[in-house]
Amino acid sequence: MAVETISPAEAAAPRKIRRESQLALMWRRFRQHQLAVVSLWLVITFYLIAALAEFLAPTDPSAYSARFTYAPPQGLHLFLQNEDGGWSFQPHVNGYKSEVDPQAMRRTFVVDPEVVIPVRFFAPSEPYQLAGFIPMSVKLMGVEGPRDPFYILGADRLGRDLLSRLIHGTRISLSIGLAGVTLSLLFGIIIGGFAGFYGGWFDSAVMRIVEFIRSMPTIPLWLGLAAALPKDWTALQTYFAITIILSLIGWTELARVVRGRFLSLRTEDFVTAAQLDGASDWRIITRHMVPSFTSHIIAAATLAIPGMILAETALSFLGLGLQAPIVSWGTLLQEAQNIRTLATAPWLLAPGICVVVIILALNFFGDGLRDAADPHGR
Amino acid sequence: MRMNHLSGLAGAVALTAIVAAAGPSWAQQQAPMLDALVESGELPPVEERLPANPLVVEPVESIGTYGGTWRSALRGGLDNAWIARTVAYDGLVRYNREWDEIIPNLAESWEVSEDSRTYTFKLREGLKWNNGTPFTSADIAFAVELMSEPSYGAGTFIKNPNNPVTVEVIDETTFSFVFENPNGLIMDDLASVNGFTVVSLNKEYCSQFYPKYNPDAEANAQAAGFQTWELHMQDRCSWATETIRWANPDLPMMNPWMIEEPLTGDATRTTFVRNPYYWKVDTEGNQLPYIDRLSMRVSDSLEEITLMALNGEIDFQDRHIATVANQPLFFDGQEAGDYRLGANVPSTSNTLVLQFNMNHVDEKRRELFQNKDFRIGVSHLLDRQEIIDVVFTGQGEPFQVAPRPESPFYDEEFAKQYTEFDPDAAAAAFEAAGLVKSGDVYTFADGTPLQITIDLIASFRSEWVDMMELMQLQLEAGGLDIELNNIDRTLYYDKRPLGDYDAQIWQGDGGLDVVQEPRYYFPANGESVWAFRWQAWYNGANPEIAEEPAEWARNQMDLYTQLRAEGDPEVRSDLMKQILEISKENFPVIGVSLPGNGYYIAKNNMRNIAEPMLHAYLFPTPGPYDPFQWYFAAE
Amino acid sequence: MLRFIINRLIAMVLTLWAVSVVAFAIIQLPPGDYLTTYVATLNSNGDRVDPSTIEALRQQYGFGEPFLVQYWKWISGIVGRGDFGQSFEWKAPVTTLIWGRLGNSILIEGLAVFAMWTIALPIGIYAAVRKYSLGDYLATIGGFIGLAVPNFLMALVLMYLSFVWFGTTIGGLFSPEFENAHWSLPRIWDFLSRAWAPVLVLATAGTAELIRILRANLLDELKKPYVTTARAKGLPEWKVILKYPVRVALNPLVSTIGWLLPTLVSSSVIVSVVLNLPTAGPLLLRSLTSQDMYLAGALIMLLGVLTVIGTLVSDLLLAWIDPRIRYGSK
Amino acid sequence: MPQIPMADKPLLTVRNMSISFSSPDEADIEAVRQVDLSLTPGKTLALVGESGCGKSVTARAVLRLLDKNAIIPSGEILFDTGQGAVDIARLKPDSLAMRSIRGAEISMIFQEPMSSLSPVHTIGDQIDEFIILHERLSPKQARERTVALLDQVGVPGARDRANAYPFELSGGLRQRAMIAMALACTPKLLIADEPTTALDVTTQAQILDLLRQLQDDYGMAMLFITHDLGVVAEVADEIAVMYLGDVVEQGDVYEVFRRPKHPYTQALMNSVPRLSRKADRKRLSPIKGTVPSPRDRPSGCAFTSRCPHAFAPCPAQRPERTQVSAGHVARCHLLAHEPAEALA
Repeated sequence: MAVETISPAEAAAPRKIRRESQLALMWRRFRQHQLAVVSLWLVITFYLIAALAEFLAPTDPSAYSARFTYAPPQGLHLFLQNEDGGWSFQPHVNGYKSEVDPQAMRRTFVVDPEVVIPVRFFAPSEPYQLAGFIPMSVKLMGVEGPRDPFYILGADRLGRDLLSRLIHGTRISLSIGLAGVTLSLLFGIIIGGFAGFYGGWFDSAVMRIVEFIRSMPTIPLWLGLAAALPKDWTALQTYFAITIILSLIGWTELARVVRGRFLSLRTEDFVTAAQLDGASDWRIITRHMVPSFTSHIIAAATLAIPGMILAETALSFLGLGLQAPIVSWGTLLQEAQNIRTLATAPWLLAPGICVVVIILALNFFGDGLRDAADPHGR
Repeated sequence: MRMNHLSGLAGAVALTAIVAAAGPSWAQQQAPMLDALVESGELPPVEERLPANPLVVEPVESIGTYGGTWRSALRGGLDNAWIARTVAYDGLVRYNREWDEIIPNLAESWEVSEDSRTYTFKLREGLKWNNGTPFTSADIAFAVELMSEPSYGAGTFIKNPNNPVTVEVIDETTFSFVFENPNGLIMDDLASVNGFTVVSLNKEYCSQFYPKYNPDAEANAQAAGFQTWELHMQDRCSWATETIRWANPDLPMMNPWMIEEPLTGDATRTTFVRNPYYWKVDTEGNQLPYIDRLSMRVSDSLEEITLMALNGEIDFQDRHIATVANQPLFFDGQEAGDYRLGANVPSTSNTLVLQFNMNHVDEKRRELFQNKDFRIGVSHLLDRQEIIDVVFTGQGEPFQVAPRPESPFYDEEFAKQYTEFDPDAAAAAFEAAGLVKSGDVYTFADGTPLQITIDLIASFRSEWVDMMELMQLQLEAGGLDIELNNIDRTLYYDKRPLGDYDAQIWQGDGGLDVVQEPRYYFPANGESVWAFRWQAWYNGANPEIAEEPAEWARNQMDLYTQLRAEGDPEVRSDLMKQILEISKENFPVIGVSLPGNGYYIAKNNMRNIAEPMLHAYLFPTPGPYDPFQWYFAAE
Repeated sequence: MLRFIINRLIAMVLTLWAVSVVAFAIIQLPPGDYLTTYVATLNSNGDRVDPSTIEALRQQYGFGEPFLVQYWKWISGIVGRGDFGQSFEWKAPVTTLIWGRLGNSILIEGLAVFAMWTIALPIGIYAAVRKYSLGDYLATIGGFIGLAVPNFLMALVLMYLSFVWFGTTIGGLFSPEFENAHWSLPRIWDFLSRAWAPVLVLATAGTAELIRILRANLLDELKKPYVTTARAKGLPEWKVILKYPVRVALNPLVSTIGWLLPTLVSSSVIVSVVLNLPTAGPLLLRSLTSQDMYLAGALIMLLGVLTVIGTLVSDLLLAWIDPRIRYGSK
Repeated sequence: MPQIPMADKPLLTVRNMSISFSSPDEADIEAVRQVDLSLTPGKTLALVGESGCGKSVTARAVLRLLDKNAIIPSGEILFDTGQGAVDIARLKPDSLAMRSIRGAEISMIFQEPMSSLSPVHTIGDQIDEFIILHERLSPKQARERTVALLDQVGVPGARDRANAYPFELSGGLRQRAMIAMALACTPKLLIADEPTTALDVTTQAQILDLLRQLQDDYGMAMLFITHDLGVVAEVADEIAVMYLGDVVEQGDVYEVFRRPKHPYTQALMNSVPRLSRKADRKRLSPIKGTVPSPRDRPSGCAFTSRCPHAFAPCPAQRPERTQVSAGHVARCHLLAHEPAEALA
């Protein structure tokens, strides 16, 4: 028999298998890009840190101490050498020897290995609300004495714990990237989607606008918009306003990607088929087209986040973005942005390292995702 | 006219005496770089270039040697103030190095009329602009005439609507300022950084841009690409120390150095070279300045300037780089950079002035902020020593907004009142002020919540943010709900007339220049943010928001009005003391700490630099310390 | 080709007009005016200005006309007389301030584009040819470091390290002794010994994107049959790759110059501030913050013009090197 | 001019060649299994099969143009260079020895002339390069050769067309240019990978004529890859039928066409429409099922899953090569086991 009839059950089966295998295929392609896999874990770690900031940060990011301004990193030691020379597990940090040099106007610190300050994991703390709603009263790490120094990564110019500030800054910086991209995505999908689906004058108009915005140097746009923000806004309002400003410029790239995909999908057979079946535009877009390029959108969005994070730091550098007392990587870097810090307190550049790592990770993750989603597309 | 017992006069007489005694025996010397020019006949010999009676300057340490280039840096192309401080501090008169006396400069003597309305100056005989043309009374008259022009945007005392001035030219070297009303502060105006304005224009050169003297001026301006003659004038003959002035090398000057490479908009460096006609000599009759050239790098990057200083590429500078934060860096780098640090004594009385708005538009807040007990309470809640330790590494002492210890007006009680950290006293004071505690925080007596927003501009002083963050925590610990509002400077100014701010902060101006800058002692000017509507009443500006001040403030204003019209320094001083007494009694603003000494950076081979120096704006450090007698010692 | 150029030129003029409106709108956005910021700046430096001066200036500059009137005055001055107006802060015509600095901007940014390509080409090719190899990862990470390190941080660190290691300060474009000298070999050397830092910082910021595009294009092109054809000819592998797929993959890269420019201009603002480059950047930044509106407007406008022209040039370049576009094929 | 070797001496002998593709996270795939082929000068061997059966891979293996993840684990590809045989399978793909064979001794033309020519170089440039590379002529001389070649392959206005870009030419002209390029250095063996598939029927015929004629002129051997049996009949002297990496049947083209022995060959023949009166037409019988992935290939006969005659030994045991008649070989258990159901 040349042609066999196929039962409905069999007809359904291959499609299911096919979809699964497409995801599996994507995952397989993604895994080929080992850098992307490593990056994925890094990104997850960073967002976990952002989510659990209050729990992970040893101290309040604004808690200062006159005695420990510019204290260098203590490092965290896990093992302690006993008197008999053996090693035992005892997480600890070392205290400081410090003196004030009135002529040079500074405190000098030497980490003193003689002074051992034990570190407790899951140390009890003042009660706080994790992520704003989960009441907790335990922190990942802590020291016993309230006046004992605990600066694993060192202290800033007011004797505030850099590690804690870094962890809290992670939350602001990463969420601003995420929120900005979400907004951009919204604009991008709506505008780019309509342009790509309907084409014609609307498409040309949108594309001209996109081209125009992309041909403007961004700094003056940022400057102008940031300077125009109502100045009596609170930190939170400014935060959202900055997000919106970033996404006002960021949406263009995503709109372009979405439009491109729409344009190429519009002529695909399955869309034509759906149109012939009399499906509504909305249904076609949401049921047929959007799912078919979700992976691209995710990849493009991932690749847009680093730009947002960098933009946040750049705006802070220019003194137009978030400002102290808000703690973000940008504001932390702005505080470290001077020769004094480079020369005498280089540990304060740690936020820079975080920026580099997360940006590399997001880029490679996005690249891997894109490669995996569409090995031939761009 | 009688000779007023002006303090400046004694110095003038003394110096004239030296000149008269030593004059004839001098063989006047000039810098070697000028020798060739004199030989070639391009320049007349030094005797002919100097006035008959040059100003003799006593070097700080020793007679210097000629030569060298003084390297420094401007922060961006608009940093004209550094030029004003180094090149341009030359008015009719100047302050002595102790800032307690006004001494002769271009004018060798002056007289004040009995009614303090007419000030008559006698210029040195034979003064010349750097192009060799004579400097006369006519140049002064021209400057005043031009700047009195309503459409011309120049200010200072010349344009004071309350007290217009005219110039009477008596002869080439004698002229009078004639004021409509008595003027007691004019000598300080002339001795300050602003004094340069009246001696900055050469009539011969600048009158060509002035339609009054040149009928084609308007047309020439258009042809040169300017919309009006005023813009053209401003471009060619800018008043005082405006940036644009240093972009025109043709503009004649009376300063120790003259423009060599102009400070144009795209300049990356500006240089000044010695003025061969400079009219000052040292005690051995050597024509000043000692240093041949000034080279100022135009740098937008503070970090670059800092590195240049560390690298020994700056010979003397304090502006911009000598910050608290950089001090350890510069201290450590002294040997490698071959420079030393010298002390700058700031003129400000305080690191931070907390000004509650006594003219708040909200009735309840206005009443609270006007209540002295409330301010006392706030003051007692501040742990000033902790702030000094954390932010200033222990430099400084708790201090109110009062004259500095170096000032003749210093009053320890005024400076120290309510500075001890005392939460109990604070609680008592708040109770007296009518606040009630609900839970941990204070509210108004009727129970409405009290949140106080303090405006600050972080970009001006980085330590303000640090200080305010600590103060916020301290005040909150004492039960006050404080919100910090880091705002843009434009808004900072726009808010003032609106009157809806709770409090703003600024630095403590007027610590040494007590009389000239009394903004915190009574509602004196637009910078008296704590009583903006009262000062509007006093100054007649913004009449729509002006409010009649409280009685004590009105008394102060009356006293200051008298002071302004008083020619006698002793009487002025007494009047000021009365104003300060009222201020101490009413405690209008809250201070934190006395600023520790600042510092300057000078190469080790740079000599004759005073140490320490007073540092202020009106007394434009290092100008009054005579940079023209600084020199580079041979190694 | 001619038609193509004409079309592009018309589009350019429209874009420029839009740029001018936006530029003018941006400088009008912030509240207050130049004089309020002027007073504020003076105060922050411990300097002061007489209130009567401010009053006189306020009258002189005539703030407060409606937007359209101001815009019309401004744009008609520019188009009609090449007059960009007066800089409040510099008290000088804008035209006297900007050209030298724009020239420096173009120089630095041009060098940066050049450096960008020099860095990105080998890395991109290597990464595509050796896809997913250790070398690919290292080269890509190296290329992306530039993107990931915030420009200002990189500039500052470079400046500091150069001080610590070589005992030189590398700010600016010239050492003091060469600042206003005539061009000569030593001056060029002096220039290069300073300009490498900003060029490097600027170049590395864009390199990653170029690498990404080149790698993706090249990966596509490497799969194309003509590569096999070239191999089948017996060409050595490196020649196969360089002459064919790389050559084809370069085309879309050329068009990237156009949209790399805005990014470059933006980052050069920041880098110039840190490294004290006499480019348009710091002037723009300062004029925007001080609300020196005509200066800021002129700079935004001219930077926009530069970008638009850059885009046009890259389009023309693309047409020139890619016969398919030149002959109007799809 | 090429020397014409003796007719009985094969130019290229592929013996027992297998090709595998490796992938980082899966088992290797054997794309071609133990293939034997031989090519003699002046003769054309057609390699026939469905897409993905390994015929292109086999052809590319001869030039070592396979991707990096392809290996030739066993077998040899002996090429007679005139100075003795070289085993191409042992050469490094990018070695000088290999590159001097490519183009000069063996050249190749491809299916899609558009994408097989560089879009950004002129036709002339691409041919010149070839000539300069192997014959070390000056660019000018090379261009003369190019024009002559283009003329020879029937490109009108050859001199102007040499300056044209591929997209400016029609498909037929492009393929002619491609052929000109392949012949530029008078190779001994021409591999034509579906050279006519992308062309319309009339052009197809012209190209085939051209190839035949050129083969006569140059006396070269030709490995012709196609899935079109009609084309095979027109150009081939011998045929090799591939299915899923196996050569299932090979031999003289008339012999195989007349008496196909392998069920797959038979099925292939039946799936080709024959021109006949409507009344006489038989229904075409397409081969049931689809080609399995090489991953799912049984260790025995690859055709088992679709073979109407499959029986016990088929899935597990790979059929041996069985001589059917002189020069006609097939791999099928039916031939060895003489089953009851004799083939028609």
